Amino acid sequence: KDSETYPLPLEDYKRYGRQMILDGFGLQGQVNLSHASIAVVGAGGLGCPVLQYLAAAGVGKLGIFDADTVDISNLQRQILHSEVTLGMPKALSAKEALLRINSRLNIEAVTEAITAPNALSLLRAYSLILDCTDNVPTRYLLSDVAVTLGVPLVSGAAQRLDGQLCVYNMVQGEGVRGPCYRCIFPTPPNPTTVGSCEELGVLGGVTGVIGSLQAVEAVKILTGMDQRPTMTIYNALSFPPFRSIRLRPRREACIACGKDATERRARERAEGLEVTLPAVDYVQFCGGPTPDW
Amino acid sequence: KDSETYPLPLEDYKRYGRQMILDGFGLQGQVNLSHASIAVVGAGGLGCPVLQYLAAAGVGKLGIFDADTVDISNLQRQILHSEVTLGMPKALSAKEALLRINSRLNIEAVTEAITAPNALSLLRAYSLILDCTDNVPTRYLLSDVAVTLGVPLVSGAAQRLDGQLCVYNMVQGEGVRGPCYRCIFPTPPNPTTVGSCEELGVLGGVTGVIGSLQAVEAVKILTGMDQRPTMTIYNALSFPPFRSIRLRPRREACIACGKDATERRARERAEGLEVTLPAVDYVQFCGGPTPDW
Amino acid sequence: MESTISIKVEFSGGLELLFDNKRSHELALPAVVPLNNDTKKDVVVAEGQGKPADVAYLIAYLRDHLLQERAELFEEGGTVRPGILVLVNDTDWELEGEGEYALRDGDEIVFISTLHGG
Amino acid sequence: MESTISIKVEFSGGLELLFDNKRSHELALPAVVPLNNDTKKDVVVAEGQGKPADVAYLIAYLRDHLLQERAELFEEGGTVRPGILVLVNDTDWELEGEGEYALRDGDEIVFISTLHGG
Ligand SMILES: [Zn+2]
Ligand SMILES: [Zn+2]
Repeated sequence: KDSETYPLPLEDYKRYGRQMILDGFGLQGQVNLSHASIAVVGAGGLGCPVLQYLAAAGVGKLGIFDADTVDISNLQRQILHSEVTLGMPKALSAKEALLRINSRLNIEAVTEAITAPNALSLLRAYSLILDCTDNVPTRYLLSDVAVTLGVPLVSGAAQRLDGQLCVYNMVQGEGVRGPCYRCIFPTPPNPTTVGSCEELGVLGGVTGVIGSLQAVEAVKILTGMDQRPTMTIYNALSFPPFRSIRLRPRREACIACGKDATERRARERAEGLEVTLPAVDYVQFCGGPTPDW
Repeated sequence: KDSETYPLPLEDYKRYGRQMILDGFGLQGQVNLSHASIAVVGAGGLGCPVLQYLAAAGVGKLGIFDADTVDISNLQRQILHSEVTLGMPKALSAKEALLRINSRLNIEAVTEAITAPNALSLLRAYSLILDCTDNVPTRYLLSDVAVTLGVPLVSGAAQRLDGQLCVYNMVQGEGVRGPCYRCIFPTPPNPTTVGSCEELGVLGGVTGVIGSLQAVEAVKILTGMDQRPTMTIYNALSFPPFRSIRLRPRREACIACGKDATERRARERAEGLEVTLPAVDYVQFCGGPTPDW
Repeated sequence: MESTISIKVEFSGGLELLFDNKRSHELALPAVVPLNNDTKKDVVVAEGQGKPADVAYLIAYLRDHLLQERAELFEEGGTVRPGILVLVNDTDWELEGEGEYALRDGDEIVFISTLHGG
Repeated sequence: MESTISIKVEFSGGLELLFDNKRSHELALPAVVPLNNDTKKDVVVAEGQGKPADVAYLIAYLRDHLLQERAELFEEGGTVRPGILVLVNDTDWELEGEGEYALRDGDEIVFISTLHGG
């Protein structure tokens, strides 16, 4: 009967009051969060703070996607994992930690790797995707999935003392969406130009900054706060440490979100076919198998 | 015998390797962290991410100072506390969570409020102070303590969708220190102009951004990476969302760090007296008792 | 001379709530203003009796023309109230002469209320 | 005409490692450069045979004069390698004409290597 009268359980007004009184958030913002489903791909340095803040904020459903297990070298920054969960799949270790924060969470923990054949079916149920991954092929794949499913992609990256944040495929108004990852980076970098966190290192606080920013962007999108396609870059030693950039519009020729691809998907839908990703071998396209992260 | 040969336990090379390979960090940086003692005042929205990242990074000793207990309205952002620790002192709840991340931590959890009479003795053992508090009198008090003890103060603040970060009393080179909080804000604001998180609200991710930045600044200071007296301000809805400002030098007339005060402290030291804080009634100076946060 | 200068004003840290909840404002100010910072639109500055528009004038102008309510939350005794930091083109205004900084066309002035929450 | 222009160049995302680990560089470039982006110091641009120094020239200049090693990590086929984003005064260079953007005195050009770590 309460659920007929109140759009939220009564205790939620107390629990989430500090954010519900924010301008532009309000009761409707909290209702939106409680109905939202967010896929967080990667439960590592970025995924941990992202998951933590989304869980605390009362997001209805969280998907945690990670095929790795917890290693001692992760604990310097991956703050949902612990000495006790060493060796456990990260998705399960993170789930355990999140349920401590918020026992009412609905969490889907997926320990299978996201690949081109399974990506659409694994991610179809989510209204927002957060890219917290650590490799080039998966970044292109998630961008294509976001475009195909028509959902925004909040992308974070961190290495050394550097971090980057960008929202791709963002609704700009009536049928207009911002650029996808491929619009900005049509050609993947040569793998020999790409270092890994293992080779290059990363400072934990830097992943905390970028992951927290991703969580803020996710909340902004779900509550309908103002949003423009910008990229923010951070370096802990630069002055100024942050720069924000307005991005180009989407590219008409983009193989993922451009005119031809959009028409192909419309055709597939009209014919009742399953909508498909661009025909790309992600691993080969990115120059070979994923390096060891 | 190992400790004679290696400056760190062998397992630490694996655990902290991702940060030890960073330029300007290295083995010496990790050794510095392992010998450092950091006081984190406030285990709330800012203190939680700060503590988390400093604990994960392997800081030798962490002091957690908070006189509050965990309330349900904290859980929307204070991610070290949980439904299980409701009603527990925040300092103890945070300690429990940190020991899960890093069982080797040396933690002093203090549930007594920091006040002018006890501040110097409570904080004397720390080489760095992080201000994660939520009220004006304590912010002035911590600044005066940092100046009196000659340690830097990494100050964070967050309200609504806004955050601020500043490092005060920072070593600039041979005997030169940056400004203190009083140099920038010699007169405290009238309490009627100051809102609280309870009245104004705050988004959890915003506290995560600022707290993570505080942790990064602390690591930069302890490892001797480049540092200048700047302030960074953040608003989740602005473009650009971040601005960084170069601050004025310290004020000669500052009652805490200026010429007269510095001479007074030198005199007290020379005479073997206990060094004292400026003679200020912090609560009255700030116009009355702390509002209800 | 009737020339004006255009500047950008930003409010942050909650001050925007006093200014119609708008963080960013573009303003055109008279290039020369009265010494006493009288901001009335029809005030005439006699030859040799004016000064270039400066930050002190801007503060008076914002109080008189843009502030929606409770002037004491922004201005006090001809300057900003305690707890507000002013930036002139992203530099602490103390390094630029505070209220006496003469505004130039295209300048950006930011008013930041210091935050206390944690 | 022997005039030069001064610009600021920043490297980010790890690119600074290729440039002596320095993020910030101040450069003076000839105002007019050869059409083929020949960056040799003593090259003479014949009347009517040059162009204003542009970002394409800057990329060639950085490769020829500042890069410490492994040019393929920065430049490829007359432009930046895939995975590098260029900003002209904090705007995506695609909005400014990419390599053909004619540099102006005081411009700031930023080269950012996209990061992949998480
Ligand atoms: Zn695209
Ligand atoms: Zn001072």
